[in-house]
Amino acid sequence: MQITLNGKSRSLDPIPTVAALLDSLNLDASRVAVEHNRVVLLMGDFAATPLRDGDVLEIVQFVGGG
Amino acid sequence: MQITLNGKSRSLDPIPTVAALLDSLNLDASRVAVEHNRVVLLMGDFAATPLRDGDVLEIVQFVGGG
Amino acid sequence: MQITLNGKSRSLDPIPTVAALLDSLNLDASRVAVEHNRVVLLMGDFAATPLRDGDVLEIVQFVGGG
Amino acid sequence: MQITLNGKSRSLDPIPTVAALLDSLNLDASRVAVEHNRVVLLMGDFAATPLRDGDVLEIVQFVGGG
Amino acid sequence: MDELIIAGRKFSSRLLVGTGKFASNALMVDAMEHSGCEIVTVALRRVDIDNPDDGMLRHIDPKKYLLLPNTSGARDAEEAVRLARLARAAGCEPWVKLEVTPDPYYLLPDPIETLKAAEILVKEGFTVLPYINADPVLAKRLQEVGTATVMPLGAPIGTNKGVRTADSIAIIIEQAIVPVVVDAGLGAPSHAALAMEMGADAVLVNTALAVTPNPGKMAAAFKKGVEAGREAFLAGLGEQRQKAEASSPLTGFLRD
Amino acid sequence: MDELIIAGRKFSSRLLVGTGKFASNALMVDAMEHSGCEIVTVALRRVDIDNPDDGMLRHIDPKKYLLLPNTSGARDAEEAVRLARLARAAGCEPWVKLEVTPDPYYLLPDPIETLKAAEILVKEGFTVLPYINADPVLAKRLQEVGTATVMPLGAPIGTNKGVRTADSIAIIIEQAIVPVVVDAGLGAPSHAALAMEMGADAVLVNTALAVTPNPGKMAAAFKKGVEAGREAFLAGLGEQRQKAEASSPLTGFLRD
Amino acid sequence: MDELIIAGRKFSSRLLVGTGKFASNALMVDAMEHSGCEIVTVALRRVDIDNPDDGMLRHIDPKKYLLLPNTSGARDAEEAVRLARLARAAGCEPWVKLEVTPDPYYLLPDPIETLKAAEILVKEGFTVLPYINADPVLAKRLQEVGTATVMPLGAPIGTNKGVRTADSIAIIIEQAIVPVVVDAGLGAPSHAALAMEMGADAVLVNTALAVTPNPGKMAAAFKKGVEAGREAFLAGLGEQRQKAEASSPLTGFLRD
Amino acid sequence: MDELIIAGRKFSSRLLVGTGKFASNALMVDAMEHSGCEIVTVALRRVDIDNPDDGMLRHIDPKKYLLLPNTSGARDAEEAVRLARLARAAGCEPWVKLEVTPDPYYLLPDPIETLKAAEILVKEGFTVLPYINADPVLAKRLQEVGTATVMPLGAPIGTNKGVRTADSIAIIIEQAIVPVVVDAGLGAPSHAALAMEMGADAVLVNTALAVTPNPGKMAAAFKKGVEAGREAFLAGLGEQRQKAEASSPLTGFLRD
Repeated sequence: MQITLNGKSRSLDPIPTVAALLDSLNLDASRVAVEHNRVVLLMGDFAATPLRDGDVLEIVQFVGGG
Repeated sequence: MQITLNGKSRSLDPIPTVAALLDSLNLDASRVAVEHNRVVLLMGDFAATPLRDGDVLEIVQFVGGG
Repeated sequence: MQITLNGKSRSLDPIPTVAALLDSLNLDASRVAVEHNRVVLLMGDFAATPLRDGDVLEIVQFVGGG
Repeated sequence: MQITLNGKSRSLDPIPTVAALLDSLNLDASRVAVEHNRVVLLMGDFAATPLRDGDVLEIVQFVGGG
Repeated sequence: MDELIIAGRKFSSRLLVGTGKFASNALMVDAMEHSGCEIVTVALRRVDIDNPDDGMLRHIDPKKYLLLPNTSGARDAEEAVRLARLARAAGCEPWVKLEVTPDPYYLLPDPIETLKAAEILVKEGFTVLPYINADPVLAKRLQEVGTATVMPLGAPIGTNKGVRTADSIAIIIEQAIVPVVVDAGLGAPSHAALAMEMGADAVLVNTALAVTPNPGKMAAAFKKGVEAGREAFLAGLGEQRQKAEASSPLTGFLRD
Repeated sequence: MDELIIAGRKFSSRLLVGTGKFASNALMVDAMEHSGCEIVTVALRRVDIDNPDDGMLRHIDPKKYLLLPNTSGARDAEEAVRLARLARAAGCEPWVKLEVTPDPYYLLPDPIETLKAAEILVKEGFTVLPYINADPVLAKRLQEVGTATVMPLGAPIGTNKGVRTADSIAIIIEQAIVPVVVDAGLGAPSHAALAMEMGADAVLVNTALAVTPNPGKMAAAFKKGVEAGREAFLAGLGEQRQKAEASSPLTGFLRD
Repeated sequence: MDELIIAGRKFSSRLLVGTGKFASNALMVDAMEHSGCEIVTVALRRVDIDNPDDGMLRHIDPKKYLLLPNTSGARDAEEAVRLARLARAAGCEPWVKLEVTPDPYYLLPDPIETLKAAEILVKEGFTVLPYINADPVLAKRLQEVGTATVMPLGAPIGTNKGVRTADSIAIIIEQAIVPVVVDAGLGAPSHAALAMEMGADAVLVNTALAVTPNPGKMAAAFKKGVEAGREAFLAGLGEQRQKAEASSPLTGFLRD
Repeated sequence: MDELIIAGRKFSSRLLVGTGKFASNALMVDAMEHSGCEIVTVALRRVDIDNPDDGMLRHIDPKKYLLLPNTSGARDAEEAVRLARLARAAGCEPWVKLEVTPDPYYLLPDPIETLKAAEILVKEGFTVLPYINADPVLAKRLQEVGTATVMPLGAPIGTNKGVRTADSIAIIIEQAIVPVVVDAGLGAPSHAALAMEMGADAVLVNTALAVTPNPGKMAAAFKKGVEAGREAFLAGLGEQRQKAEASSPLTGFLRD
């Protein structure tokens, strides 16, 4: 499947959910925030949010800032 | 007739037009600007603008300002 | 005898020494400094410094200052 | 003869006067000021001021300054 | 020839003058003339119906001065737009000094309403000169909607404090694509000169001329101050240095 | 007629110009002429015996300008006195800008040596214009020994920082019985205007004119800045205010 | 007990600390601890998918510090709102330091977009702390839409220039109905102290702590500076005077 | 351990306190204690023969505070020397804050008389701390005759104007071989912090503590201000920058 992840297009083997995607990327779901097709997801929704071809995702985390 | 002139209600003997009103007030049409029921009038329209009971008029002129 | 004390002329019954003068004025010798005829006295010298007619004395103390 | 001129020691063929020295140096007497053995000379005195072995001279002129 | 160009119109003077608060029309005219200004601001107010005076306009020669009506008194975009339209209807050219000042104490401009009014007035064909806080981003946005200048304040109106907003005004000037006119707070010729040395294109002065005992003389002084600052800017000012630098030669001294 | 009077001599210009550091004599003269100055400072240095030039003096018309020799380079009173005497012997009138600057980095004046030299030179009949730190008490003492002016610095020589010593200069001006000439550090016309608005009688400028690409243009700008500040001072400047004060009427607005 | 109250929440420290630009997380934590701060700002950025680090968050003890996410990087209201929502989704409390800075050079805030975003975020239940230019009218409007503070800048971010906007900030403080937090440009404890002496409720500092070789020591210095300024404000500062006033008695001297 | 060393004597506090003008001795002591100072200045005045009070000295614990007598009131070197000798005779250690202020209005120091008195007092074995105008050359000369510190003024006594003489004080600090104590004019903790950030070794404060309703609280505030400035100076302050520098990352934003 094709998704756009943090601005870059990527082709992946089919992945069922956002939670699964984070897993596959070795990202700790508790440390990131996810925007799925411009909708911000609560952490609790990662597992329930299906991933589809063409989805656009933003995965962000906190960094130092003023 | 009753009109509101510069914020104050006034009762006048019927006056046909804005131009006539200015006359009756001894105001030089070339020195003032008039807003008639919230519509700004061009000087040329004063004579053609009928005055009706209940009309709201603003008559302003230039003063010193920064 | 006549002396000039802190800028004012004063006539006193004869007084033998600076120490005696301080006594007569109820001034604590340990709290003041004395200039005798333009010479600054050490506290120890008050008793040994004779007072003569016409002497000029300054008796000063510490006050608040910046 | 030996003189000190503007801080440097110089040996010259004998020269009778300050005026003659200026001549020999192609200096316009009207454009400079001269200090002869720490005494400032008036222009009129250049010709009358004999030059002797060991004399110390300062010859200065105006330059731009603030 | 060093000209100020606003909305395609050329001016040789870089000093704009406000006509408020003068003790008499004669003193106002005296200040205008000595200032060498070509643009004067005026305000619009209700005629006093019961005893109208015939106004100050006849004292101002329309051949010598471009009348720049302001929207002073407006507390929001709508009031400002009404005033601008009235001014145009009164026979002025469609130029307006846009002022929206909801705060009666410090008379500081409202960035939101000012931008809103500017958009409307530009669409209606006005040449808009907005009075603003020294806010570089707002200045940019106003230029994007088509204002003919930006007029950042040096200090609140009438305070005579000078260019207290220098850091921000320097940024506005650096980024501007239209003339920058420093307005409000300039209380002395040195303030006007400083604004011009910073690269401002012009300044507007009123209070400093109106409150002095000698408006004409003060106006002449401001004229020179503005020209001095402009000429110095064009000539090229030196940098500030920390260490001193001798203006007389450091060598060739007696002792050396 | 507003004249500057120093030691009984009248001047119509309040701008003194230094002649140091110009890229060429032509540029120096250009600056002098555009400045409108009547007094120019010069320094004394050793003639280069081995290749003498014929000096800059012939470029300065003695009918137009009063030559004011300085004692730059002097590190103590004795050296300053020697230089003053040499200058007089060279045909100058007995006027001297007294500078004693032991510190080679910031070229700041020595108050002790300056006072000492001033006393000697006044006794010898010199008209003494001492360059000093902005020290009101020193300024008073110099006036007591008979100097013709006091010349407090605005900032160290050549720094272009402006009137950094404003508080002290204001006191010097308030207490002065001779003209106060602000010297050193004035880098822009706005600085000169500010000094004059404060009530200074004159200013001296050199570096700001010498380091710009356009000395003549900058000199003209300073001329206007000085005149602007002087005229504003005479006209009477307004106070600084905390609260704003409208320049347009606060009544008679549409909504009222 | 002198507490800072923001949106009903009490803080004993009036120094907020930014976490950007530190050479290491250890130095960042050192600065946080020595500063005594209770609020720290953080930013949101994309995870680097190909080599993710586990972030800086674990270095910040959520029991000791309230995490205040900023919207840095946002160029308009929409981007700022997205970031605020993401921060909340990431588990933060619904507090946000609202920053909208379209200009990449000076990072100055956009008044229009900031107000727009503030309205949206307040409606969504966020506690909004907007970073703004020192614009009193904008500050008022933000308070009217319900922001929890206003955060006017002292000078552009990272410039260390101090409170260059003092005149405007004084007006903002005078008119504020919510805490005023001076943000950006404070480069030294004296700057922070000055802001507090003026009556600011708090200050935010980042660059000054991050760029020094000794963040912990500098943070301790800022802590004292903020407390010094606050205590002086509460104690009551004296007016500035023109004339001197002796601190020692003027009578009773030897000579009198 | 960061100690202030004056004439070989070590102090841990860098805040000197003056004892003048307090509403009561109790408030004076309260200020002294909260300030953490170890040096307090006092003045000498004639005893009022006809109704002597027993003085303020008993309120000051000689074990906790070094008494530093000043020569306030002296108009020339001779009067200053007499006062210093009287103070020593009164049992003080031979330390003296040398003040010679002929001008009764601004109480500014006389550079000539101060240097003269300093030479005499140093020869007589006094530890001399001279109060001076911010004059780098005078400061150097005083150090050459052996003063233990120099005490340049920030602004005239009692004006609360702060460090108006910053440019000159920076030079004095750069060139000093003894501690530089900024004296007079410091009206707020931010002023004291600024002086310390500039590298001053200590500050002396009196009026600001005496005129506030809460001397103790203000003294505590100044203590923190001085420490804040000192610690920041030691930690290393950042430069001022013209362009902004983001404190949040400029990359990795949503849109990139």
